[in-house]
Amino acid sequence: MKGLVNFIKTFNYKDLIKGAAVTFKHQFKKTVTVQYPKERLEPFPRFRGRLTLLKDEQGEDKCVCCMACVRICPTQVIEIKPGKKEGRKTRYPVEYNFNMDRCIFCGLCVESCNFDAIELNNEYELAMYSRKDFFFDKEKMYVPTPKVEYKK
Amino acid sequence: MSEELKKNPSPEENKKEEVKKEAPKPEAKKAAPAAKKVPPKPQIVVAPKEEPNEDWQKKLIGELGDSVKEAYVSVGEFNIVVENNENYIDTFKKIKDFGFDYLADISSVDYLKYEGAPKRFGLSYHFYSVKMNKRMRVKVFLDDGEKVPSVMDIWKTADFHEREAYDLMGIVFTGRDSLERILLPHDWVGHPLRKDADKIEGREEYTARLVRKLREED
Amino acid sequence: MFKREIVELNMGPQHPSTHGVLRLKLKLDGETIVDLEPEIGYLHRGVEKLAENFNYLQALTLTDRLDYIAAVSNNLGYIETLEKLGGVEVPKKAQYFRVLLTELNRIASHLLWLATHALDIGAMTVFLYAFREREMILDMFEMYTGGRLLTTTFRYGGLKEDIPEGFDKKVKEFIKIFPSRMEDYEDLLTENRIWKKRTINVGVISAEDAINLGLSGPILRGSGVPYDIRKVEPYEAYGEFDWEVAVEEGCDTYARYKVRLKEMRESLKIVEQALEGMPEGDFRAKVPKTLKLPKGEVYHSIEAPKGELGYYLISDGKGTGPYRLKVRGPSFVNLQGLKPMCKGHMVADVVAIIGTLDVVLGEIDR
Amino acid sequence: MEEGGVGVGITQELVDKFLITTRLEWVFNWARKSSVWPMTFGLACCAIEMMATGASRFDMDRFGAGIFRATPRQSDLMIVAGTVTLKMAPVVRKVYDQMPEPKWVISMGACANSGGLFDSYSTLQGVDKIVPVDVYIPGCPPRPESLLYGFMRLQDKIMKSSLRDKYLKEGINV
Repeated sequence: MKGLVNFIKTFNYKDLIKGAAVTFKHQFKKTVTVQYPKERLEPFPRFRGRLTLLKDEQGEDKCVCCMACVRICPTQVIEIKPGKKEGRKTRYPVEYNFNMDRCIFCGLCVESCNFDAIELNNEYELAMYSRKDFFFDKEKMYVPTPKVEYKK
Repeated sequence: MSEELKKNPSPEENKKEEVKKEAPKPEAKKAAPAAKKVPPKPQIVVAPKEEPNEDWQKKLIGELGDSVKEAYVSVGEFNIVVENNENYIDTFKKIKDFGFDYLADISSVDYLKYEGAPKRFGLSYHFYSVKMNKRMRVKVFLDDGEKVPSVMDIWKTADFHEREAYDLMGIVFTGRDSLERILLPHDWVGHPLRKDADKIEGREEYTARLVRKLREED
Repeated sequence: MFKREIVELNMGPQHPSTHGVLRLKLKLDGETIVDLEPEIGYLHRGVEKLAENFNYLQALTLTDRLDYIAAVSNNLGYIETLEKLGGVEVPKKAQYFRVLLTELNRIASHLLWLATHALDIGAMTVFLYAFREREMILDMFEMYTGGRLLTTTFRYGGLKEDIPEGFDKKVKEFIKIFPSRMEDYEDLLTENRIWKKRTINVGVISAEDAINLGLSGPILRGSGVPYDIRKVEPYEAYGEFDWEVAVEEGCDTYARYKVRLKEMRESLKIVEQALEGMPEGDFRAKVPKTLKLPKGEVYHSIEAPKGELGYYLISDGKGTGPYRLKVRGPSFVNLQGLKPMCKGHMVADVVAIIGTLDVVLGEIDR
Repeated sequence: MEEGGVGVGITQELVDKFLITTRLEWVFNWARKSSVWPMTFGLACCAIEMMATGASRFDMDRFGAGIFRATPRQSDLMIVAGTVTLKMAPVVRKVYDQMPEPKWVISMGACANSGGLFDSYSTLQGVDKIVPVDVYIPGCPPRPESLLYGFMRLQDKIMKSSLRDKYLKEGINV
């Protein structure tokens, strides 16, 4: 008798129907997939992308080589060679080297900067074929990273 | 709602009060945000030690008797310092019988560059009592090479912790079946968490050996 | 006719359902597990040694990478440890926001657990659904901190930045949507006969054993011990919210599944209350720029999604970094429960039990 | 193949230029890039983002790469997602060796690229010390889109690869 009850119980597909109903329901819902190369999610303003140097209105470096970012960086990817130049009271970076290879995008450098001279921009498409391309000197710091555009 | 909390201080609240006991703080001021901060600058500020004054603490010290070398409360935490002698395991059994059934952690410390430590190494056992909702710490100091009995028979959880302490700090535990490396490769040499070891000590040699071995296999 | 012998089987470190680089050495009698030895350390990165070489702020980035699924909880535990030793009073607003973010993180962590656990047992759909909701939470993290997964969220004495515009709208939207999504998961799993057969009476551990083994979090609560640090030793503003500790008596995988589902609901309740009662005011207490802590030691533990996350910090009073930072990772201790839980079960159940333990190798190996 | 030509009017030059290099190779490469099967090789934090890439919102299936294989025998692409420790390094190499040709490696995240934050005693400083890497993706962890972008760069690389190069390197004259 008990076996018969169990046998009939196996045909009680209530639980499975309930589950199938959920998946079926999703056919009519809006898809959440972002068709990445065609449509791109814009990162939020605080997004921590690649490190960039900033210039002020006169086109001068905002950086005064206080070395705060060099000291706070947990991975030591920033190197600054300070220098003096005429017509400028503060020091300026002769060289500002950034090695993205090790960078962990934590944002401590930007947080430590008292002069708003650096920021993390919203670039995230940074894949390269070689580790050498991850080395940024001062000229490269200002311009956007060269990248391949995909349209399909 | 903070007023209500004050009437019925939770254990956490208690601790906070003890932390800030140096500066007198009026009750009204506490409600205001950003009321006070770290104690002022230069010289080495030491977190003060106090006599244990709660009933259960006194009772526990009484039960442990001579085993207790020192007992104090610091930053709201009850500490007991015991010695590594023949009563060692007995002490821990008493602590468990007292109610500390939950061994949260065993931490090994190298006091090489720390001022005021009696011996080179230290072990800190962090206990919690599920019944009493109390925490305490038992500390023991060890010399280099000094062996210490394992508490694995009392708390099974000690297994991984002791293996870790052996692996990273080189503290040897006796009275347990096997004591082998747990985190580092089994052919690793040295104990990296010791203060006289550099943070990258042993890496380059090991990597070179590894790469050479992989090349040979090709 | 056939000789009976014990076979040793290696599982991992590269195995689809070990949730990382966990390696298990199984001893099998037929298909039944006789003995089991976890071999860990494949992700040992030397976090504790690095922390001694860093200053207090830099070491925060290390805590992110311990339990990378619940980076916010790790940050909170570490920062609170510093605050406990430094004796700083955190503003109310920061406390509320910390609670809000941590609870969102708990939901995200449990969602990832649900996704992978269900995937291991064979339910692919839940994986896709749970990740969809998880993305909503990650969006909020990115909006506030700038990082999706590893957030480096809190700072000594409060928050890093003020709450951005439009954040509460996002949270409200999530609060509105999430309960119905939870029902979807429950419809898919809770009554499902396959799910029940794979989880009920699998990985049983009694309350005494669990305490003796030092297990914590949902595993201990699944065995009927109402040990939740948020309740027994309330930190931050947890004491001010109305919520319950999720406890189940089943002691098995199914009970732990129910505990985690209930916890998600309770977390959502806390998020809702924290958002409604968010006080105005400062978000960071006045603290010196370079942090120096008094000489001393402190152990502080919080309830991370995986269990009791403790930090043991020793400061020598001289340097600007920790003298010693020991992390009591919940997964590290919880992994010890694997052996007693697996004994006597079939090989296929190991996958379910690893899933229910919800181990994260970053925290185990550190 | 005989020196000088294959048949009437078809020179070696013509064979190299049109028949082999352009048509067949293009088809091969196109087929390869459209069905790169990655291996589930999650090591650490980046693995979670790799899972997110495969999940509903970003959906790697759109690139023909959504089928995460659990075994190296069936996969073409190894995404090294996370810190490679010294204990794990031989395993990474062994798994790589077990993959059938042609195979590619994406190094995902700062830890796999160079060790990243973990400049410590137990971490391998860059996975390229033990396996050849095709594409490096910085980030800690990279966003799912970063991984997709890196993956598309890998597809470009596959498209540019030549059968001739490979066989010439191994000493088989086509």
